[in-house]
Formats: sequence, C-alpha cells, structure tokens
Amino acid sequence: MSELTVETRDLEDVTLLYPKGFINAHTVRLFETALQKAVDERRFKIVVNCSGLTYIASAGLGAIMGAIEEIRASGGDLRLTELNETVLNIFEILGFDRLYRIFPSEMDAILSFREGMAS
Amino acid sequence: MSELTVETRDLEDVTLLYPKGFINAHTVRLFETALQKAVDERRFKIVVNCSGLTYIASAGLGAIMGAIEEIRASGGDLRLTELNETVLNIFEILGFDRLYRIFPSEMDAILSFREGMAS
Amino acid sequence: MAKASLLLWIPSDTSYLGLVRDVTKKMAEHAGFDSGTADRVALAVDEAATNALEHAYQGATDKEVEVRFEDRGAEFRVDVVDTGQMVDPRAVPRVDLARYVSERRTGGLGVHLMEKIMDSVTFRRSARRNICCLVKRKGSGGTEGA
Amino acid sequence: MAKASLLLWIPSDTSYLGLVRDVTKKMAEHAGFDSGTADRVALAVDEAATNALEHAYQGATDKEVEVRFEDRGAEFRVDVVDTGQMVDPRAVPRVDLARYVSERRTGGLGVHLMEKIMDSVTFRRSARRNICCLVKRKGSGGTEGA
Ligand SMILES: Nc1ncnc2c1ncn2[C@@H]1O[C@H](COP(=O)(O)OP(=O)(O)O)[C@@H](O)[C@H]1O
Ligand SMILES: Nc1ncnc2c1ncn2[C@@H]1O[C@H](COP(=O)(O)OP(=O)(O)O)[C@@H](O)[C@H]1O
Repeated sequence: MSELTVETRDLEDVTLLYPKGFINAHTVRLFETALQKAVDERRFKIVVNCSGLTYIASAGLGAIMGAIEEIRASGGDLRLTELNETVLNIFEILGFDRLYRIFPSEMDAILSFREGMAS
Repeated sequence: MSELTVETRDLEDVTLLYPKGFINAHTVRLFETALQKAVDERRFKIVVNCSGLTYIASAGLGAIMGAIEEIRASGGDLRLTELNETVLNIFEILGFDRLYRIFPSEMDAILSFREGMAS
Repeated sequence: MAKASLLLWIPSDTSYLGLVRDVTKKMAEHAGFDSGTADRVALAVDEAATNALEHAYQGATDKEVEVRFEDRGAEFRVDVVDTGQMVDPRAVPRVDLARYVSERRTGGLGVHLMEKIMDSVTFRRSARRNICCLVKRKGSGGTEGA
Repeated sequence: MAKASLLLWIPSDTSYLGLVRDVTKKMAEHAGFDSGTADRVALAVDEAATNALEHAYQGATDKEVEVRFEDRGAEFRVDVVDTGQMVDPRAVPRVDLARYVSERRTGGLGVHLMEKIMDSVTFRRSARRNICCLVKRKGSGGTEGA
C-alpha cells in the first residue's frame, strides 16, 4: 500500500524520474516537488520513466502541464517512457500523446535528446 | 474474472488436477466433479497442483474431506503441491497441513507415490 | 466521522461471493491490515456470507444479503445480515479436527475458520434479521497460523 | 433486487481517494466491464471525488463524501455526493486542448476526463447536497480512446 515514491537519477545532462505507485490528488505534491527540483537545478532534459506507475489522475497531468512551459522555453523537454496500458490510455483519452513524446524504452527516450547532435 | 477451471492430466498411475482461479461455494461443484471423476475411474493417486489457485474457502476443503476416505481406503492418497501463501495459510489455520501431505514441487509430489517402491 | 465505512447489498446468489471477498480485502487493506491478514479477513467474510446463502436462505436466490463494514480505528468490524431462517448460535457445532476425518464430515469448517481468523465472531437475531458480527483488532496480525 | 449495490462513505481527505478507486474498480469489474474499462471508470470516480474534496469542501478534511454504486443491468451508475458549496454546472469550464498549453492552464482536466470516459456526467443540487452522477452503459466499452 505504499502510495508514491519518486526516485531521481542524473545521467549526464538528462534527468530521469521514476515515480513508483500512483499519482492522484493525494500524492501529486511529491511528484510535483521532484519535477520542480529538476527545473530549479536547471536540468531541463527530463525523462519520466513510468514503469512503476500504476495509474495517474488529472492532478498528475496538471503537474506536468504546470512545468512544461518553463522546461521547453529553456530549450529542454519532458519525455515519457514505459507507460503501462492504463497510463498510456489516459494520455490518449486526453490527447496528451500529441503534446508529449512517448518512447517505448528508456534508452530511446534518453537518446532522443541526442537527436539534434547526430552525425 | 474467469472464476474456476480444472484441468486433469494422467501421468502413468498418478492423476494431476490443476484448479485455476478460486474455489468457494460458487465454484466448488466444478472442483468436486473433477475430483469425483478421478475416483470413479479408480485413479486414487491424486496430486492437486495449486499453482493457479488464488484462494480456497471451506467449501473447497470440504470437497477434499468428502473424497479422502474412499481414496485412502482404496490404497491411494490426495497430495498437494505449489500452494501460494494465501492457500497454504488456510491449510495451516485449519491444521489441514497435518491431514494432507504438501510438497514444494509437482515432481516431489509425483515421486512421493513411488516411495514404497524405492530401491 | 474519522474513518471510512461501507454498505454492500448482494442478491442471495453465490456468484456474488467473489465481490464480497474483493470488497472486503480492499476495505481491510485500507484499514491498515497487511495483505495476508486482509486475505484472511476476506475469507472469514466470504464464509459468513456463504452461510447466510446456504443455511439462512437455504439456497433461495431471490433474497438479499447486506454486508456492513466499519473501520473503527482500533478495530475493523464487519456485519453480515440476512432476513432468512433463525440461527441458533448454540446449535452451530464446533469442529474437533482430530475426530474430523474419522467422522467423515465435510461441513462445519466455515465457522471454525471464521473464529480462527477473527478476534470475535458473534451471531444475534434482531428485527427478524440474522446478524453475524466479525471483529478484527488492529495489531492482532499474524497470530492465527495453525 | 437483481444486482449488487454499494454505499461508501469517506472522510473528506485525499488519503481515501485510493479506496474510492479500488472499490470502484472491483464494482465495475463485477458489473461486467473488462479490466481496462473498469480502470477508466475508477479514474472518473476518483476525479469526481477529488472535485468534491477540492472544490466543494475546499480542502476541509472534517466533512464526508458519499459514493453510491448501482449495477442497473444495462448500465452502471455512480453518484458522488457532498454537502459542500454549491456547484454551478454551467460554470464548470470545458477544456480546449489545442489552446490548453498556450493558456498555461493546469486545471479543468478532471471534468474533461470524466466526460470522455463515461456515457453521461451530470451535476445537480438537491437537499443541500451536490450530486455528481456518472453513468457508463455496458457494451460502450473501448470507444473512448483519443
Ligand atoms: N447463517 C447461518 N444460518 C443458519 N445456520 C447456520 C448459519 N451459519 C452456520 N450455521 C449452522 O452451522 C453449521 C456449521 O456452519 P459452517 O461451519 O459454516 O459449516 P458448513 O456450512 O460447511 O456446514 C451449519 O451446518 C449450520 O447448521
Ligand atoms: N464538485 C465541484 N464543486 C465545485 N466546483 C467544481 C466541482 N467540480 C468541478 N468544479 C469546478 O470545475 C472546474 C474544473 O474542474 P476539473 O475539471 O476537475 O479541474 P480542476 O479540479 O483541476 O480545476 C474546477 O476548477 C471548479 O471550478
């Protein structure tokens, strides 16, 4: 019944967030804090690895919306990977899959930040 | 939401039952029928492989109790294997682990019927 | 009100026992019991509901069973209520496992399980209803093994 | 009575939203919805309960939310009831996702999600209570993608 933990790892200039549990109005503050910390440290290349995320309510999507402007304005982006079916479905229902880039694997998501520099 | 299926396999003189789902007052008839079929066919060396069994209520334990006399009187036995924690715990609460032999693996349970014939 | 409470009504049909069990497990987990204890409490409530269907209603499927859940902080309480035949609590037989096999019995395990799992199991009749009251104290966790 | 029904009361505290979601999912599954649809219905009910806590009660944690579930055979109905501030249904804004990002909004998604998931979402006030009524028809399964 552990509700939410969010681990953060830095890999060179990419910051990885690992929310584990669920994000709803009860737990969203924790997720928001982790996201805001990355932004405050000016780490704007963010990958949210959702492999441990069981579900996300609109509060969680609002938290992402609340940070994305600053992240993109600073030349970064927030990208997502390893969404389970429930979570992917919620993104699709809201059309968020058109607002955010979603990758099948963590490696793909990390490498996507290298695209601009390729050969 | 499939509630219960019971597959039966014969391996030489041992009959294996694979209940999948849960056994309670609603589904017990199906389990009883599979058990009774083995007894009717005079296949008295029975292994119930519980790897697919999520839980068992007293109705299921009653079904085993209802068949065990005839099975043992005919020189056979009903033995169990691969009980998950929930199911093993119910056996223990009732002291059924002292009335029935429980084996960690299916192979152990099958071989236990060979014990009398060893070396 | 400090805690959650819940009322569930099911038709007197064994196909609803799975729902009773699932709802009980979730309520017990949210009341703070670990998953194993919640499993056992759910089994006890399944057994009480099964008895209402099989004994009080004797299999009639056009009746109703009410299950009330209350998280009282120090304890978790479940009432299983039916409007069927009267139960005489003293008539509910106790199981002697040592003699169980030789007596070739197949019944009587349900009440035994309920008593092993819960801290208190009581039956009473009130306003033409049978009420089976099951109480589990918090912190009385894994002591019911064997 | 042909089907199951359920009443759940929770304190007006977000820590109970997980219970609302779990109970909704089980009720929806037993009403016959597949696991994915049950997940979505559970999310819609979580959103309605969240709105009651955040908007109607404005975060006060000493109130109560009632959630009523009814399997009506052809449809599954959930009422989320609070005794908080009146909601004017016409005031609940609709989301235009195309303009959502540029307007830098972070709210308004809950009602949008509820409407995408359910077949009907209505708000009404009766006897000093707000009632958010969510209905999902059976057989209206996986059509709410995108
Ligand atoms: N709700 C009830 N209404 C009437 N009789 C009951 C009820 N619960 C239990 N009993 C009586 O107690 C006996 C033991 O019940 P139980 O331990 O559940 O075993 P079983 O139901 O397998 O016989 C039943 O056979 C029945 O006579
Ligand atoms: N139960 C309610 N009581 C009062 N106002 C509500 C209620 N539900 C929704 N609203 C209003 O509708 C708006 C949109 O709600 P919603 O879509 O859930 O987004 P959010 O809660 O994130 O703002 C809220 O900001 C609020 O003004």
